[in-house]
Amino acid sequence: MIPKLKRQQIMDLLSSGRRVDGRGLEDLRPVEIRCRSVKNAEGSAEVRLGKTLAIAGVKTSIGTPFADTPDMGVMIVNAEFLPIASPTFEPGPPDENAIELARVIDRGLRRAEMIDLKQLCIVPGKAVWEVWIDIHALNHDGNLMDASALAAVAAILTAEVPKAMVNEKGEVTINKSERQRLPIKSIPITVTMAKIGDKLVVDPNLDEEEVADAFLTATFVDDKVCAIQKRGERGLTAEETMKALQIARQKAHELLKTVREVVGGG
Amino acid sequence: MIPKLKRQQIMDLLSSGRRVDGRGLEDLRPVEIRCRSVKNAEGSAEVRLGKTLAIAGVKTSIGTPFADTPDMGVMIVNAEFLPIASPTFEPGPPDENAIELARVIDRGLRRAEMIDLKQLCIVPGKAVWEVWIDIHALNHDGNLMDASALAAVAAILTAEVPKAMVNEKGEVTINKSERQRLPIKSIPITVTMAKIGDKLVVDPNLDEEEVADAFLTATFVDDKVCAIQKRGERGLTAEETMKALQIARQKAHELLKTVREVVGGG
Amino acid sequence: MIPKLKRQQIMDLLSSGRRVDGRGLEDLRPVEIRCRSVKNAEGSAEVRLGKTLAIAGVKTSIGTPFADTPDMGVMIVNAEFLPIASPTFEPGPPDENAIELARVIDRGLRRAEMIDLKQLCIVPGKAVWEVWIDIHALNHDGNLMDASALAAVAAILTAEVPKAMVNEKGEVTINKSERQRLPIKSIPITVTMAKIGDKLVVDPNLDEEEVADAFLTATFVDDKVCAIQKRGERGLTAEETMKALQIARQKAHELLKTVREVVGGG
Amino acid sequence: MSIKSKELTLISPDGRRLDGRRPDEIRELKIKAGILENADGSAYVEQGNTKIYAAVYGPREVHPRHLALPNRAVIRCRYHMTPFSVEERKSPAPTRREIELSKVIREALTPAIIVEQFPSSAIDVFIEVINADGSTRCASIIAASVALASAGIPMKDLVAACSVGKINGVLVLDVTDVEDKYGEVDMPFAMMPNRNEITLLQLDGILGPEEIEKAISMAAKACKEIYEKQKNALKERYIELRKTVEEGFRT
Amino acid sequence: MSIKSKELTLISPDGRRLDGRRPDEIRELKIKAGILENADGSAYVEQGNTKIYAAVYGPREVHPRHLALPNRAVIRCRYHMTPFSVEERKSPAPTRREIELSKVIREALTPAIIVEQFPSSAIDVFIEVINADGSTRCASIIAASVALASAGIPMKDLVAACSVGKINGVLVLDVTDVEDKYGEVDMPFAMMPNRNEITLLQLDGILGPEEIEKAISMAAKACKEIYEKQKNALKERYIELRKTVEEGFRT
Amino acid sequence: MSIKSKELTLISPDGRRLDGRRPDEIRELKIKAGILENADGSAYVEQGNTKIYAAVYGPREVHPRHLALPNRAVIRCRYHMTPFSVEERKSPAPTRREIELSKVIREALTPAIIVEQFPSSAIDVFIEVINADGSTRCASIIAASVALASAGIPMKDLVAACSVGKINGVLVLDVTDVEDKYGEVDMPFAMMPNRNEITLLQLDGILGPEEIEKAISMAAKACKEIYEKQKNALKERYIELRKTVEEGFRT
Repeated sequence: MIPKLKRQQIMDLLSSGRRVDGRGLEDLRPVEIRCRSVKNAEGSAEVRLGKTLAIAGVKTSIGTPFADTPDMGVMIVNAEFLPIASPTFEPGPPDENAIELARVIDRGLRRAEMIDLKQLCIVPGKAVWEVWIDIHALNHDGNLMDASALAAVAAILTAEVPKAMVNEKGEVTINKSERQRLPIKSIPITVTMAKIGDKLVVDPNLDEEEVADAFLTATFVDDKVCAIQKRGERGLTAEETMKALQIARQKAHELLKTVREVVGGG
Repeated sequence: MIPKLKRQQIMDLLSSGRRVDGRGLEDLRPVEIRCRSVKNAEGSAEVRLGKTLAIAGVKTSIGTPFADTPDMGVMIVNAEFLPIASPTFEPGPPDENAIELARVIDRGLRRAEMIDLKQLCIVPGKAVWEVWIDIHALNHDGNLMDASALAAVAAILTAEVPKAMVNEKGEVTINKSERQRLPIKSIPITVTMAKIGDKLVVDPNLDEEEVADAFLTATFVDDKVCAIQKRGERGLTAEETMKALQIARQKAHELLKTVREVVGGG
Repeated sequence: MIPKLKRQQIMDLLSSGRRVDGRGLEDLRPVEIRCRSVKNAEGSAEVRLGKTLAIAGVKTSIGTPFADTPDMGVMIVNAEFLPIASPTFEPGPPDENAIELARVIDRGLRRAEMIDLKQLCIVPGKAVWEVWIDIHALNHDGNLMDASALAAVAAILTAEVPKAMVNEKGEVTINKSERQRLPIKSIPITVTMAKIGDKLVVDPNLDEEEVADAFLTATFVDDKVCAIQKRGERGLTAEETMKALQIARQKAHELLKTVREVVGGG
Repeated sequence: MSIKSKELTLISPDGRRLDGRRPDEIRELKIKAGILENADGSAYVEQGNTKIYAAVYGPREVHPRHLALPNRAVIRCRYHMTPFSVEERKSPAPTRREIELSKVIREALTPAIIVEQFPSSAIDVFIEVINADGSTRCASIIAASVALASAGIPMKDLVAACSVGKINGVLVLDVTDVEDKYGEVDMPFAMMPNRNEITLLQLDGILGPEEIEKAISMAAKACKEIYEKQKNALKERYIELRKTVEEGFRT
Repeated sequence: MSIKSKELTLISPDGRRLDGRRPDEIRELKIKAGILENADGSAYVEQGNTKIYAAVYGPREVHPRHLALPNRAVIRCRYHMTPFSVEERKSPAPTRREIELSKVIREALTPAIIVEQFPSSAIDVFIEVINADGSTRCASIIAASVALASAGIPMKDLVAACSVGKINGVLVLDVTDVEDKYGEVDMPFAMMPNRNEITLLQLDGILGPEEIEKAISMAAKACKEIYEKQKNALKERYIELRKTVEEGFRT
Repeated sequence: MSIKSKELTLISPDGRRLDGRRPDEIRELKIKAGILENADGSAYVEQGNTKIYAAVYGPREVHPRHLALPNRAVIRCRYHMTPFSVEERKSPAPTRREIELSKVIREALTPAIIVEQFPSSAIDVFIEVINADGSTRCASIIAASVALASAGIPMKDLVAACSVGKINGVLVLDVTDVEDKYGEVDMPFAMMPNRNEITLLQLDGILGPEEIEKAISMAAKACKEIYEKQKNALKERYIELRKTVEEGFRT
C-alpha cells in the first residue's frame, strides 16, 4: 500500500523530470569527503553523499602471500552495515547486501589495479603487505554503494603506510616513523543508476531505492568499465543498460574531479 | 494421527510378509553406483538406493600428522544433509543426524582399515596425505546411512590421487600428472536394519524410517563386525540384535558383490 | 508483581537487620572448598557458597608469548554458566554475564599478580607456559562471582604442573612425572556487596540478587583493592561505595583465612 | 588470487579455444528435468564439466513467519558448492562468494516468477554445484529456471544464461575455469529471451563501451539457443510424466 | 588418533588389568542423587576416576514453541565435557563427538520415559563430565537415569549402562581411558534391566559374532549389578528427603 | 598484555603529562548532538583523539517478542569498535571486551532513563568507536547520554563520565591510551551529577582506600564539568532544530 503510493508519487514526479529531493534525474547529491580523521588508521575517509554517511579505514600488516601470487601484496575489502546507520540494520555478521557491496568494490579496485600489489611484495613467497580496507555505513539514506566506494578510494589515496625493511638475517622489520603513500596506478570511480518505471536516475536516495525496479552499478577507470553489478528484482533491456552506463560514465568524470580536488591524487 | 495410521498400515503389511514398496522384509532396494563423475575430485561416486541419492567425493591434500601418530596419514569424513534432498532439511551446519552418520561411517572405515593410512605418510612427523571424504545427500528417501557409506567406499576405491615426492632439500612436491590408487586393505560394507513392531526389515525406506521403533547399523569386514550403531527411540532385545546382525551380514555380502562388479575392487 | 512483593519482604526484613536466609547483613554463607578432585586437571577446586556451587580447573600447555610481553607466560580465564546450574541458563557460548564474570576475575588475578607470569617463561619470545583457568557454574543460588573467584584461586594454589625442559637443540620437552606448584606471589580475594534499598548486604543469595539495586564486587590483595566492578541497573552514592568497600575488605580477610586453612597457601 | 600470465595462449591463431570451440560457441549442454524425487521441481545440468543439481521446494510456509510478505511469495535461493567440486577442497560453510552468488541468482530468477500468486509463502531454490568448470552461476540459473517451471510455478518466461569472456583480446561465449583464471574478463549474463529483459549482468574485467555492447549481444544470442534446450528438457519431462501416469492406469 | 601398540600389556597373565580388576569386574561406583538444588532432579556419579554430574529440568515449557509435540514430551539431552576433564584441554564449544553422544544418550534414555504423560512439554537432561577416565557415556546414562527418577518423571524402568572392551584378546567390562586407547574394542551398552531391552549399543572395533553375543551377555549382567546401585541411591535420597521433611515438622 | 616499564615518564617533575595536561585536567571535549539523520537521537564526541558516534533508536518494538518486559522498556546497548580504530586492526566481530563494555555502559545509562514510561518496548543504544585513544567507555557514555536526551527519551538526569588513572604514582583525570598502557591504574567512572549517583565504577589496578576516595572525588568533579558541555550540546541542537523549523515556515 504505502510503498505503492510512494512509488506512484516518485514516478509521477520523474515523468515531469523531477525527483523527490528536488534533483534532476542525472544529478548527484552533494558530496563531502573528509580524509585522515582516524589517527589509528593508515588512511581514512568519511564520505557524505547527501545524508548518506560512510567511513572507510585502511590498515596494513605484514602477511604471507597467496601460493599462486607469491610476489603480490594482499588486499582485503570488508563492509559492515552497522545498526547505527538505519532502523533496518541489525547487529551481526555482514548480510548479503554488505557482502555484495564489499565484493563489488573489491572487484572495481582489483580490476582497475588501483593499488599496485606487486610493489607491496617484501620478500617473494614469504612476506608481503596486507592492505585491509574496512568500510562502515554510519547513516543510510540510499546508495551506500557509491558512498562506500568513494570512501575506500579516498582512504587509499591518502593513506600513509610504514616502511618495511629486511635485515641481513632476512627478517622483516617495520619502520613506523618513516611513512609513504601506497603505490597507486589508477583511480576507479563507482556510480550507481536506478531504474524506476522507464526512467533512469543517478545516485538514488533511500526513497527511490525502496521503489526501484533495478540498479546498475558500474566502476570506471579511464573511460572503460572494470566492474558491473546489476541488482534488484526486476530486469533491464539492453538499451537501458547501455544508456545507464553512458550516464554513469559522465558522472564518474564529475566524481573523479571532486576526488582530485580533495586529495590531489594521481 | 496420520503417522499412527501409516504405522498400522506398514505393520499390517509386514505381518503378511510384505512391505509398502512391494519388497520382502530382507530385500535391498535396487542399487546403482556411478563413479568418477566429478572431475575436480580425486575420487567420486553417486549411489542410488531406490530413490535415495547420495554423492561422495574424495579430495587429498598435504598436511601434518597428529602428534600421536606421526607416521600415519589423516582421514576426515564429513556429511551434509543438503536442503536440496528433503523438505525437512535446512541449510546450516550439520545437525546431529548428519554428524552421527559421518562418525559411524568414519568408524567403519577406520576400524576396517580400508585405507592403509601408514602408506600415506610422506615424511614422518612432518608431512602426510590428508584424505577428505565429503558425503552429500541429494535425495532422501530413507537409509541415507547405507547409501552414504556405499558412496564413500566406492569413491575411495576408484580414487586416483597424485604422487608426492620429497626433493633433496626435504621439501614435498606433488606430481599431479602421475596418479595412483589409494592403498586399500579391505572393503567395509554398512547395512542398516529397522525394527518395526516385532519385525526386522533391511534397508528401510522413508515411510518405514518414520514409523520404526529402532535401527541397527552394522559395518562388516570379512564376516566380522567393525562398527555398530543402535539408533532410534525404542529398544531392542538381545535376540533381536543378534538376528538383525545375522541378516545384515548376508546383505553385506550381496552389496560387496555389487561393489566388486562395479569398481573391480580388491 | 511477585518480584515486587519479594523485594518488599526482603527490604522489610533488612530494615530489622535480618535476611531471608536468616543471616545478618554482613554474614557470608558457609564456605566449603574441595581441591584436587579432577585427576585430569593440573589443579581444581569445587567451591560451595551456601547452595551455590562452582568448579574451577587449571590446565597448562606450552604456547608462544604475546609479542609485547616476550618473557611472560600467558593466563586465560574462561567461565561457562552451564544449563545444569539454573533453569534460566541456556546452552551456547558464554553470555555477557559469564564474560563479565571471567573478565572481572581475570583482572583481579592479573593485577594482584597472583601467578608470577615471568617465571612461566621457558624460552623468551618463543615458548612460555599457558595457564588455562576454566570456571563452570554447577548450581546457581546467587553470587556466582565470589564462588567462582574462590574456586579459581584455590585451583591455582593447589595446582601441580609439569616441568618444562629445553634440550641442547633448543627444543622444549615436558616432564610430566616431575610436578611443581605454580609460582604464587599473592592471594587475591573477591567479595561482592549488594545494595537493596538503602541497605548493603554481603554475599547476596539468589533471592537477594533478583531484587537488588546494584552490586559492588571488589578484589583485595594485602588490604588494597586491585579490581572493582559496579554492576546492576541502579546507582550508588560515593558514601555507599566507600562503605561497601570497607565491609568487603573485612570479609576478604575472613575468606583469606579459610583459604589458607584449606590449602595452606602462601 | 590467480596468476595472470598474458602469454598463455587461450585461443589459437585460427580462432580455436583450448577445448576446440570457436569464440561464439557454447559447450555441450545437457538438461534433465525432474531428477530429484523429493523436490517439487528439479533439474540437472551438465555444461561441459560444470555439473549442477537444482531443486525447488514450494510454494510453502515461511519459517520464521515474520519473513513472509502479505502480498507476494518470498523467493529464497541458496547457491552452494560441494567441497569436492573445486580444485582445492572448500569448506562446506558458505563463503562470501557463495552468499553473493545466491543473491544475484535469486535476482536473476525473481523477475520471471509471478510472485503475486502466492502471498505469504516461500519458494525455495537450492543449487548444488557438483563439479565446477567455469560459468557455474549461469548453469545454475539454467537449471533453477527449469526446476521452477517443472515445479509448476507460474512464470512470465524462462531465464536463460550465458557468460561472455575475453581471452587474448577476443570476446568468447561460455567461459571455462581456465579461461576465467587466465583470461581478461568474465561477464555473467542472464535474460528472459521472450521478454528481452536482462536479469543478471556482472562484469569482472575491463571492457570498452563497444565491447560491452558486443558482449551483450553475443550473450543474448546464446541465451536464445539455450532457451530452446530448456524448453526441450521440460517437454521431455512432460512426456515422461504422461508415460508414468498412463502406465499407472494400465497396471 | 591413538597409538596402537599391541605390545602394551593391558592384562597380566593371571588375568588382572592395570588397575587390578578382573575382566568381568566393574570399577567402584558411587551414585548420589539430588546433589544440585536448582534442578528438578540430579545425580553425581563416580566410576573410578570418571566423574559426572547430571541434572534434569522439566517437564517445562518448550522454547521455541514450534519444537513442542502435541502428544508427548520432547526429551532433550546435552552431554558436555568441561575443558579440564580430559588430558589436553578441550574447547568448551560442543565437538562433533559430544553432539553424537548427546544423541545416543538421549535415545538410550527415551525408551524408559513415559513421554505421553507430558504433551507439549520438554524434559531437559544436562550432563557435565568433570573428569573423564573412559566409559563416560555409560556413566552419564547411569547418572541421568537416576536424575530423571529423582525428578519424579514417570518411568517404565531405570536405564543401566556398562561398556565392554577387548584388551589383549580378552573381553572386559567397564573400560578405562587407557584400555580404550590401547585396547582393540570399545562397546558402550545400555539397557532397561527389568524389561530386558537394549537402548544403547555401539561398537568401535572388530568382533566376531560369538564375541558380540558374549559381550552383550557380560554387559547385561553388569547392568543388573549397576541397576541395584541406582535403586539404592534413589532409596537414600528418599530417606534423606523424608528426614528433611520430618525435621521441618519438628522445628 | 602490555609492557609495564615503570621507567617511562608519563608525568614530568613539574606535573605535566605527555600531552601537556595537568593531572586534574581533561582533554578538549567536543560534543555534537543530532549528527546521524536516521537515528531518533545521536551524538558525536571527540575527546582528544578518542572519536565516537552514538545513535539511539526507540522506543520501538522488541524482536523477538519474548524479550519484551510488560512494565518497562528494555534498554539494549552495543559498544563496538571499527576495525581501524585501534593500533592493530581488530576483527569486526564483537570481542569479549566489547561485550563486557556494552553491559557496563548499559548499566551506567539505565539508572537515568525513566524506563517505566515505555512498557513492552526497546530503546537501542548503538556506539561506534571510530578512533580509540583511551577512555572510550567514558566518552561512549557521554555521547550515548546526549543521544538519548536528543531522542526525547525522558530522563532523570544526564550521565557524565570520566576515567581516573594513576601514572608514576599520581592520580590523573581522563586517561589516554599510552597512560592506560604504561600507567598503574585505570578507573572508569560515570555518574548522574544532579542526583549524585555513581552508575559506573570499575577499577583495573591497585589503589589504597584513601586513593579510591580521592579518585572518586576527582572524577565526580570532572563529571560536573563534562555535564555542562553535554547540556550545551543539547542546547545547540535545540537552537539548530528551531532554526530549521522556522526556515521551514518561511519557505
